[in-house]
Amino acid sequence: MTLLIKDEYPEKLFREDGKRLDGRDLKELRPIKLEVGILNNADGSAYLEWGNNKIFAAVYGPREVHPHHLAKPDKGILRVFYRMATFSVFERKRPAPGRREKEISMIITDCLEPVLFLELYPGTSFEVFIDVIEADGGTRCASTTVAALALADAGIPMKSLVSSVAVGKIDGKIVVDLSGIEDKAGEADLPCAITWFNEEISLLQFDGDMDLNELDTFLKLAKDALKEIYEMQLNALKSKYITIQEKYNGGQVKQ
Amino acid sequence: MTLLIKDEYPEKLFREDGKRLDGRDLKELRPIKLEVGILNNADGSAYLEWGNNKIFAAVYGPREVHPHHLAKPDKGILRVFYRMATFSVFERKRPAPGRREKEISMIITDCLEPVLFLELYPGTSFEVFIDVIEADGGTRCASTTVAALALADAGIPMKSLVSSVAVGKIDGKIVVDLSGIEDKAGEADLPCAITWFNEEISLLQFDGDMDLNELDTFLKLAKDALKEIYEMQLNALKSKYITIQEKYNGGQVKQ
Amino acid sequence: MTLLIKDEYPEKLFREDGKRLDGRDLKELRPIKLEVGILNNADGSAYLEWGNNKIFAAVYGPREVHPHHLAKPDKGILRVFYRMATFSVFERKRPAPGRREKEISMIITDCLEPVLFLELYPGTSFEVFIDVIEADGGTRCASTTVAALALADAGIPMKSLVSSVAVGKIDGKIVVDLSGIEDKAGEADLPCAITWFNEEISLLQFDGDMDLNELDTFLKLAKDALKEIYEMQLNALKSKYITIQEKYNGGQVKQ
Amino acid sequence: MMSIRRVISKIERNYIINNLKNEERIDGRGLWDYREWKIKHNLVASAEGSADVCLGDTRVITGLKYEVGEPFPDIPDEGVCTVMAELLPLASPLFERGPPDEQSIELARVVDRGIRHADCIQTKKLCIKENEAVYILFVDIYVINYSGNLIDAGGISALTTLISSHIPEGKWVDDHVEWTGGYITGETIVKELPIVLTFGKIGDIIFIDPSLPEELICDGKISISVTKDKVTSIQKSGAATFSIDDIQMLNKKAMELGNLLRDNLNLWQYKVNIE
Amino acid sequence: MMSIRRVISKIERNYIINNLKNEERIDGRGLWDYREWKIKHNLVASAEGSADVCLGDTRVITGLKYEVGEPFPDIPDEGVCTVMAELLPLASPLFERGPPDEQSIELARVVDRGIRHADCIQTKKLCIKENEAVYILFVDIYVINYSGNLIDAGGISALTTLISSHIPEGKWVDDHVEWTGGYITGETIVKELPIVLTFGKIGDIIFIDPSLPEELICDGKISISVTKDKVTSIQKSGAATFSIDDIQMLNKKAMELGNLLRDNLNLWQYKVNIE
Amino acid sequence: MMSIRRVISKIERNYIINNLKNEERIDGRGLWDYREWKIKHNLVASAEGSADVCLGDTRVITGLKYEVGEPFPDIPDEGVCTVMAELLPLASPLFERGPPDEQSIELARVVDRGIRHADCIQTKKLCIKENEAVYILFVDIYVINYSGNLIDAGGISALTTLISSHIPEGKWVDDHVEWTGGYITGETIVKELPIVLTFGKIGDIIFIDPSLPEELICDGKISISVTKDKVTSIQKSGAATFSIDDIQMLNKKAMELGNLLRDNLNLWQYKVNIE
Repeated sequence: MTLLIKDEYPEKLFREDGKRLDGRDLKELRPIKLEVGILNNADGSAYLEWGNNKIFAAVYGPREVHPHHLAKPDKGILRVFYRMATFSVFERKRPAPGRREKEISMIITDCLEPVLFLELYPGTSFEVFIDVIEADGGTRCASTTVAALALADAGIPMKSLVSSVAVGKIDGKIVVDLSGIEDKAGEADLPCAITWFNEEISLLQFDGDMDLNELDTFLKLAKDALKEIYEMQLNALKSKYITIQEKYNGGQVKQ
Repeated sequence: MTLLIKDEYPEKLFREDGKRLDGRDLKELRPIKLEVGILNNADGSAYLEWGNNKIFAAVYGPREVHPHHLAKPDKGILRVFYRMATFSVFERKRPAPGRREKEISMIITDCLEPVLFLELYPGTSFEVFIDVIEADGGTRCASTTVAALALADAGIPMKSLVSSVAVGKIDGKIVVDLSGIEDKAGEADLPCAITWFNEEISLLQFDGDMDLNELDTFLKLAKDALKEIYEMQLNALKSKYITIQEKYNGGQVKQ
Repeated sequence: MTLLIKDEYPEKLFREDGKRLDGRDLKELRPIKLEVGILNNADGSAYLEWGNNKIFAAVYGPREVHPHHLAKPDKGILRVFYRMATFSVFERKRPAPGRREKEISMIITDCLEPVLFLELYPGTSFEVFIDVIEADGGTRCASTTVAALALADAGIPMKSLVSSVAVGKIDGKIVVDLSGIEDKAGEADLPCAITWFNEEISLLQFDGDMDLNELDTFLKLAKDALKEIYEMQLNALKSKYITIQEKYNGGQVKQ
Repeated sequence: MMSIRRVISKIERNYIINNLKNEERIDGRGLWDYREWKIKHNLVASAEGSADVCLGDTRVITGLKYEVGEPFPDIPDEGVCTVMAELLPLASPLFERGPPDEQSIELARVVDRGIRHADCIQTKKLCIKENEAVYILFVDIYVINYSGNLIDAGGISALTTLISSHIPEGKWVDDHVEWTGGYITGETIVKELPIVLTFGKIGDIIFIDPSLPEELICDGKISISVTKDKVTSIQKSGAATFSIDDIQMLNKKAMELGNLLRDNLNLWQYKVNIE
Repeated sequence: MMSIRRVISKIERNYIINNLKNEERIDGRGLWDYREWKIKHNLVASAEGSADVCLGDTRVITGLKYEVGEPFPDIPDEGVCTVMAELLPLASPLFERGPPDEQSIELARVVDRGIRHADCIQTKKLCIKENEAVYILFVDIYVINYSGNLIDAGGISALTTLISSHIPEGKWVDDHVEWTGGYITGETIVKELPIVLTFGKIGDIIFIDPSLPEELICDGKISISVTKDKVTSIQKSGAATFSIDDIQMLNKKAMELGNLLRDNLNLWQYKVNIE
Repeated sequence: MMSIRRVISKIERNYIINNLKNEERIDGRGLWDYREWKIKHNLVASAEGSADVCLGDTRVITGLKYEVGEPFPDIPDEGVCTVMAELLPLASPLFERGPPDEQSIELARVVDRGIRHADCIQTKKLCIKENEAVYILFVDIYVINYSGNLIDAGGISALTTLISSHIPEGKWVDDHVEWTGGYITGETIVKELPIVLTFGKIGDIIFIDPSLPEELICDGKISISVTKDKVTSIQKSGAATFSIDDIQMLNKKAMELGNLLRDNLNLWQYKVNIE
């Protein structure tokens, strides 16, 4: 276990062997672990570990809207509440939700809404609660990815899943899936998400300093990484249904 | 008039003659003064002085619930709002109600509710406002005691009165009714309340370090003190009705 | 452009030639510029420059009351929201509205309400938003003056306009329309407003140290200044209608 | 108890107004009479000054606390006094829980301004060491029972609290405050005794010290603070308007009745002596 | 999943109560049995101590952060430990978004008091330099899934977090803190292991560790914190009343079951060794 | 005035969309045309920089204030610039009173990020003394009239404000800041001029600078900040999705139109000269 006392960044983000500090290649994702259906009170839920990110997502809905005046007569509403635990980051976060959390909540809402059929649920709401237990770079992408799984777990009709990843530039090189240190010490960061039903981009943010060619490269790299993540999401959903199937067969033993 | 400049505590809590610093014996209560019906806007009210504690209580209800969504279709609700004046303590309290005030409000609610017939008042609320003008140890017990009187003064049907007192340990000895200084400099404090209709404990909190035998002693001592307080409450109610009676006769002079 | 680094006040508030620091005579108003109908989303609006004061006012209404419970069954309600921009004063104001802003909002509400026929609009509200972009003494008077114009621009029936000005005492002399510096460094300040339909005072505040004769003088001076301001308000309204008239003729060119 | 929950009925309203037209009040007072004052002082041992003031059925308890802090840079040798007011929900079904509303802000501000501009508090006496340490006084007003005219009750309550105050005396030693063991009392802190007087207006009739039913139906009020020979603060509130003649008359009336009340209440009796 | 959205039905209520009358629970436990405990420690790398505790389906994740600050003047050589709790809306449809409500305040307070009064945290070990610098520990409890009895789960969770803690060691050099490169761990910080045990009461029947349906219909609860041979904290909540005999019995029961649980959980296994 | 209170009717919606399909806008613009810009600078004497920017009927007033504070420990020689935005209820019946909502947070963040990542503000020039004193700039944006596309208007407004800024120059003497009497102006503080351009998407059609009716019916927007040859920030919002081809096209378009707008507006004309 390494513990930094100051939140310091290394001078170089590549090792002498050309690998990234955590041993990854340029296009390599951090280890990702996905589980669905892990919280039994929610209508749908999922848990994710992505590098050191640890994130829970739960979905409640369709249900009544509180406060009432937010309800829309012609469609359901999607509300996303992204929150970070106080101990999820190096400096203790204040307990009350801050502006950054509200902003990310809005961005994830905008990102997930295109895959839902909200017009089928007038007057109701879907609420997605995302709680980050540990944050390590790319939490908005990881949160989007796990929230999409929780929606699927809730059995809510969806046009497709949504997958999300960040691409960035560190020490002059374009890499996939920035870690916390790479995010803070790097030059640029482009989180994006894809809605698979139309293969279009539904989340896109960028901060950095990039010419047009570099941005094109970013987007191409992102698409490859998003495909990998999509496979993992599908596997997580499958393995849940396999588990359920096994349980069910278990109930009907030896027929 | 003594004025401590720092909020300092004495080293010893007993005098050489074995009495407590304010001259009391181990089982002796501080002077208590109770008055009912002293605020004419409220449906019921009471005022208490208990040592240096000075506390007003007022009851409004049964009345409409604000906000509406708190109302319960099958029973009335009891809400207690315990507040301390900024100048009621040594260090000026911030004007907004703090967590401690909310916690004590909840504890007193739980303590008073068993004596009410809330099921007779569906959809309404009883609100008890308790305002501490000066605090000197045992405010939650004093507040419970005076709030029970205010409820009675409001003419709300009750199974019985509720009485409350704290027992504690100071300088190794078990004593009744800790003063402010004894509370802060002592070793243990057990506020409790009794609902007389079933002679059971409806408020119980304890912080300290006590073995089982000592706790048994605490509870026995408490019961004796609670009886004394109960008598005073009954007298306060009686003297109000005597006063009213006198006034009434006064209106019908010399028949 | 003069920039004070500290918010310092001059020792003397009169120049050697007997004029005030900004060159005005005792009874002279600062330059005032009034425009109506400058914001196209509002039902009525006006803009004012008065010395360095720069203030927008907009009126919405009659419209539904939010929150509902504020609505009155027998009359409309007037709500005024006076706010200052963070950069409108020397020391950056905190963004959230403070007590002073709430107090001034209430005072302006009380001042404008007498000229409205609120009893004709049961269950609705008129909302007046006043935003001070730059403040330079007398903002409450300037705000009242511009808000009255915005109400008139909204076509809301009014008994009359309302005009407002402050009179004060600086370096021992009574003067009209205190500037920011005069307000801060002077001895007394009496903002007042007049409802022209009954020629009575509908806003009156005073802080200072004045005997009865001096106060009488204040009020007399104020009345003269208020008449001047009234003329300017009427001209502003007229020139708007002239402009509209011209536009309209413009639409019917050469008939 | 008069029910203040319902809107005052038309009949009641007319009754009040008809009485006023005859220069009479429903509680028997004349137009310029205060209700009865009752004052207790120094009742709260945890406060460095306190007062319990009744004006008729209106009751207000005020306490003073202090802190030692740095002075404002532009007045490096003056202490600070702030006034806060809270309308306790216990005091009336008309008061709601929650953060200070407009009415409590107004109460605090009018009382504060009455004191501030009247040479009442000797802020220079509240300086321990220029630029370094001054007293910050908190005068906190709690309304215990509401039966009209909180401002005048609050004003007398704040003044009595200040007069009864007794603050540990500090002196500056090296770079910090040490306590001398003595006290600074209201006698040192308070100079002028400004009185705030509130007049109600219903229709064309103006009167002092509105009782609750009068306050609930009145068109507006005006509060005037006076020292012996000066007006120090005026605040009009509510949707009434006042003619300039009315205001001149009321300023005079306030001075007159203020002097009377100051004499009658004899607030200096509430100062505290500490050996 | 048992639906906790609807009010528990009469039938279900009676079913629970009838079982309890036979000293049985709907999940098959006896009156004095806990549900199964599962504990993971030190799972959050960004925290200086953490725990993931399941008690049946109730799940609580707790983390520890620290700051270095000035000590309180009256305890110049002691650090501070505060407990916060948040009932995440993710954990139950019964939880609402917004600032801490009464239930979360109660959870934090009861856990905090259990720790505070039991000689659990060695606050003097959290002092870097008397009067100058001490550690301030934040033990923040997040409820991830709510299925009854948050207090006992929260208590074990807070304790495991403290035991697993590892805080950079500072020393005072000249006038500031320098890091030695070593760590202060739970072994140094924690002494006693107080256990908080919560009993529910429905009608006349008392039982330990209420599950969600039991908690939703119970008249009241009592939480008792115990060390090996002392009771250190008691908190009654809800509208139930308890006879004095009941309380004496429960104190004894808490001591007995607390010792059993302390042995079974063997929390010291969760301490962290850093060379 | 177009009523923005009612939901845009189906008919109106179709009218807008049909126009767009023919590459026309309801106000006569082409897909890639901005509405008219009007800029006034330095209009607020109490601010150390200000701008009044109209984009069609959208109007935004921005002002700059400064404080001197300690730098962040990790950037001891850099000042700080923060952006706040408030959607005044005066500006539209769609805006409500209250704390900043999502829309105002988004406006502030997008403008802020456009500036922050573009080498726009020379934060090292905002350092008075390393580790001790830096300038903290507050760029506060107030929306005065809302008629669509606040972000682009806000961006130009913030930039003009910074260019027009004039902050008293301080130097470090002994252990405090002294004013030299000179000023640091926008010429020193601002280097790059990043332009933020917002594109709306309705169905398959993308266009620049949505007017109010377009904004109310659009599926989503994308805001792209550009310097002369770099993209420095992208933010997609709303429920639209964009193909990768679209995004590449828009990046190119933003660069092209950004350079055009930068030339046309010639913002350096708004710098302030102080002798």
